[in-house]
Amino acid sequence: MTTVRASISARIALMDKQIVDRDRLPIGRVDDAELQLPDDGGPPYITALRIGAQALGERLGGSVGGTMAAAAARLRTDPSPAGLDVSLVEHLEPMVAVRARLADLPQIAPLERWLAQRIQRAPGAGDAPQ
Amino acid sequence: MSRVFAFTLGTLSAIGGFIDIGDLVADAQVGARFGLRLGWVTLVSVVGISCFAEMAGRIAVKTQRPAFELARSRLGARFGLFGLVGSLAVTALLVMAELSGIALALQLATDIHYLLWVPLAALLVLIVFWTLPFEAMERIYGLLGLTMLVFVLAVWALEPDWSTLLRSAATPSPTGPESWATYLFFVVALIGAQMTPYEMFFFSTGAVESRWRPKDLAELRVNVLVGFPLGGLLALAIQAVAFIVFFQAGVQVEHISQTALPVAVGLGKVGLIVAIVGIFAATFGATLETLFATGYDVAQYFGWSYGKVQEPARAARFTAVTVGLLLAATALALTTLDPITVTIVAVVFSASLLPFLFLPVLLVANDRDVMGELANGPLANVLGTAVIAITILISLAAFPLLVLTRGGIA
Amino acid sequence: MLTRAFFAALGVAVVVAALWYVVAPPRGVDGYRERASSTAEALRSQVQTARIWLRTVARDDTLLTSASVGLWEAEEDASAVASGFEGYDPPRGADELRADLSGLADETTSALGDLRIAAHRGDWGTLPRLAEPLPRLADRLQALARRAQP
Amino acid sequence: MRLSEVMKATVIDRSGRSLGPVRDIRLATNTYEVIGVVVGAGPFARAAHAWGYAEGRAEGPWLLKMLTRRAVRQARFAASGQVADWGPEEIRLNVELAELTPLMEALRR
Repeated sequence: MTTVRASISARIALMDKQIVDRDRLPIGRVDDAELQLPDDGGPPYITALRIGAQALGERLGGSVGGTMAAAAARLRTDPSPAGLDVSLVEHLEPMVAVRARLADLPQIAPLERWLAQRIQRAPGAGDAPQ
Repeated sequence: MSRVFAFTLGTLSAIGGFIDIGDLVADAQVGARFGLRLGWVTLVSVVGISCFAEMAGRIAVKTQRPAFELARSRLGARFGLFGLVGSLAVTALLVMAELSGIALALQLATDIHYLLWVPLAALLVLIVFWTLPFEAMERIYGLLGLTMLVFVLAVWALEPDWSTLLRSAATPSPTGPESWATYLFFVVALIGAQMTPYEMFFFSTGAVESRWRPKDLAELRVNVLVGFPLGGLLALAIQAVAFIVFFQAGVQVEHISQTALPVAVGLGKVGLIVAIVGIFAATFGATLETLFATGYDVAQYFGWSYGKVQEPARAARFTAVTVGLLLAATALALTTLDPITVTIVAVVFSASLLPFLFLPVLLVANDRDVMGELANGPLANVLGTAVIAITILISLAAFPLLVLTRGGIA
Repeated sequence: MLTRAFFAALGVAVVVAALWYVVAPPRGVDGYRERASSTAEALRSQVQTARIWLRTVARDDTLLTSASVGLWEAEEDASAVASGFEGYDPPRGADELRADLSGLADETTSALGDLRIAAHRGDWGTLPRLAEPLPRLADRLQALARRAQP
Repeated sequence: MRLSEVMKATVIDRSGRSLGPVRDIRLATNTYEVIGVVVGAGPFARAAHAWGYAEGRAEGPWLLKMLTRRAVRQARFAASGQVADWGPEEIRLNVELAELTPLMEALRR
């Protein structure tokens, strides 16, 4: 943050970072990112961030990652891991901040919503998430 | 005025929060078997936990996020997951032991079997967890935990031969019939009992939730530098009273009732009542904090929303994880597994996980892009490196020693 | 992949061997004597704990509920450790040791049992009389623990 | 193509020599375009790149700085223009190892 670099390290400044929405509510982690290789032979560029246990499981690989990805995939209706278009990213430091609100990103954290609907029926649980 | 008040509260709850079921068991066992010959371990623990709690607090002040949030990007997703699964397993054991501790305190007060109290204790924890704000919770149990200072008074009331105590403290080797393996095993157990990661967590989240800024750093440091050493003094007092009352008599500590017994001998009925209240508060507070720390760990690994800042429904997965863990621990306690044995096993494994928790904090505190002018200075780095080196040795020795000494029995 | 399976198998083998070592019965005369010695020490520890609780009761320094819990735990632990030891097969030449320790263990558990029953009934007045054999028992247990040491 | 796949790929130089795994990927600050990959051998190379020593953002503690020093010196930067093939499993360069810029120099520019 002290010096503005023309480039950043994907390993430190992007991967595994916490993502928050416009109201600083946690959305998830940068579990992976989607790259696009342009046809004209130029360098690849990031099109979307991948968020959630499915993306993380696929990245980790092996039996543990496979199990995690399969379990997460069963909780989702969409077959591919949840993504977040990179154009929504506001800045990366100190956390990845997104211009949208979590409530407007239906593909993120469906389990959270499902659980929240059940928990809010319990006494003293506070307001609904939306 | 209110600032001074809040600051005193923070220091006091650090003292009360230092002691939990692990200390109640391990300190008393060590005192009865080795006197104060392991007193130096408490010194190491206090230096270690102070150093890392200060670092964690500083990171939180600078980034306005708890220190552990940056852990995954430093350890990597794979190692982070390993540490997470390990600490989940250890916490399940620890919560079980702390819950049993609450129940055992109630048993001492009522003479009703502790297994009957376990479900009630779990229910009580759940209600407090659900309704009280984080800070209030921390303060109430921290302050109630101060009643544990009765152990310090008991040292004087027992009128010990001070030169014997000093000589014991100055002899870092096992007593006659004990082996070096057993001695070292209890070094590991004491480190695991006293350097509990949730103490670091306490400073980190406390700093975020009270919205501390870099100018509050001095206050944070005083909290650490006064609170933890006084907590260590409490741990030493538990060792000392067990030494005075049990060592000559040949008593081996296997129950919480035995931890409290020397206070009754020294200070009578009132002392015992205060000690039982202290045990209740310390284990209750520790149950809540361990649950929280684990909930936060899981939530932060996956980047979920978490915490008492939000109502349960706003952090649904966090709530589900913590409540699930509480239920699992309750079920474990009801299997009649001996809580004292579980405590010892849990603190030993907890000690072996310490490098995973400390290393990322040290790394982030050195990252100048994140920390700027608040990055670690030479003192924090030298101490931090030394503490991590010790915890790595401990982590390697923990399992072999546990087996070799049959959990400290042989 | 073969190496991964190999290390996994090795890990499981180490854990199983460790668990076996922790719960294994003593081997050989020396192992048996050592276990006998530590059993006698553990029994003595229970006797001494009971004595300290009784001292606080006599001075009215304790909650009776706590003392009652303490006495109950002392008896329960004493019977557990005694029956654990009786489950081991003595090697040849150690029969006498086994008989000595069993006899002493029986005396200990029955003395502690009497205390526990009296405490639960609230007969606190009878405790001093019931506690009379304890100091002697503690001494005999200590002597046996020393003698049994290989 | 996933970012994690590129992170796991092995880098091969023009003469077919393996330069080891991709240690890091440099991205343009605003466009998130890959401007190059980082390679490097040496003891504790993983730690040197994961913990910010190679990038120069972490200076301490002394012990870790010393342990990673050689790996930091051996870190090289391959600009995207020097990459002939992006994989998936192997990234092929159109230059030799000796032609690559040391990472520290590349960062200073």
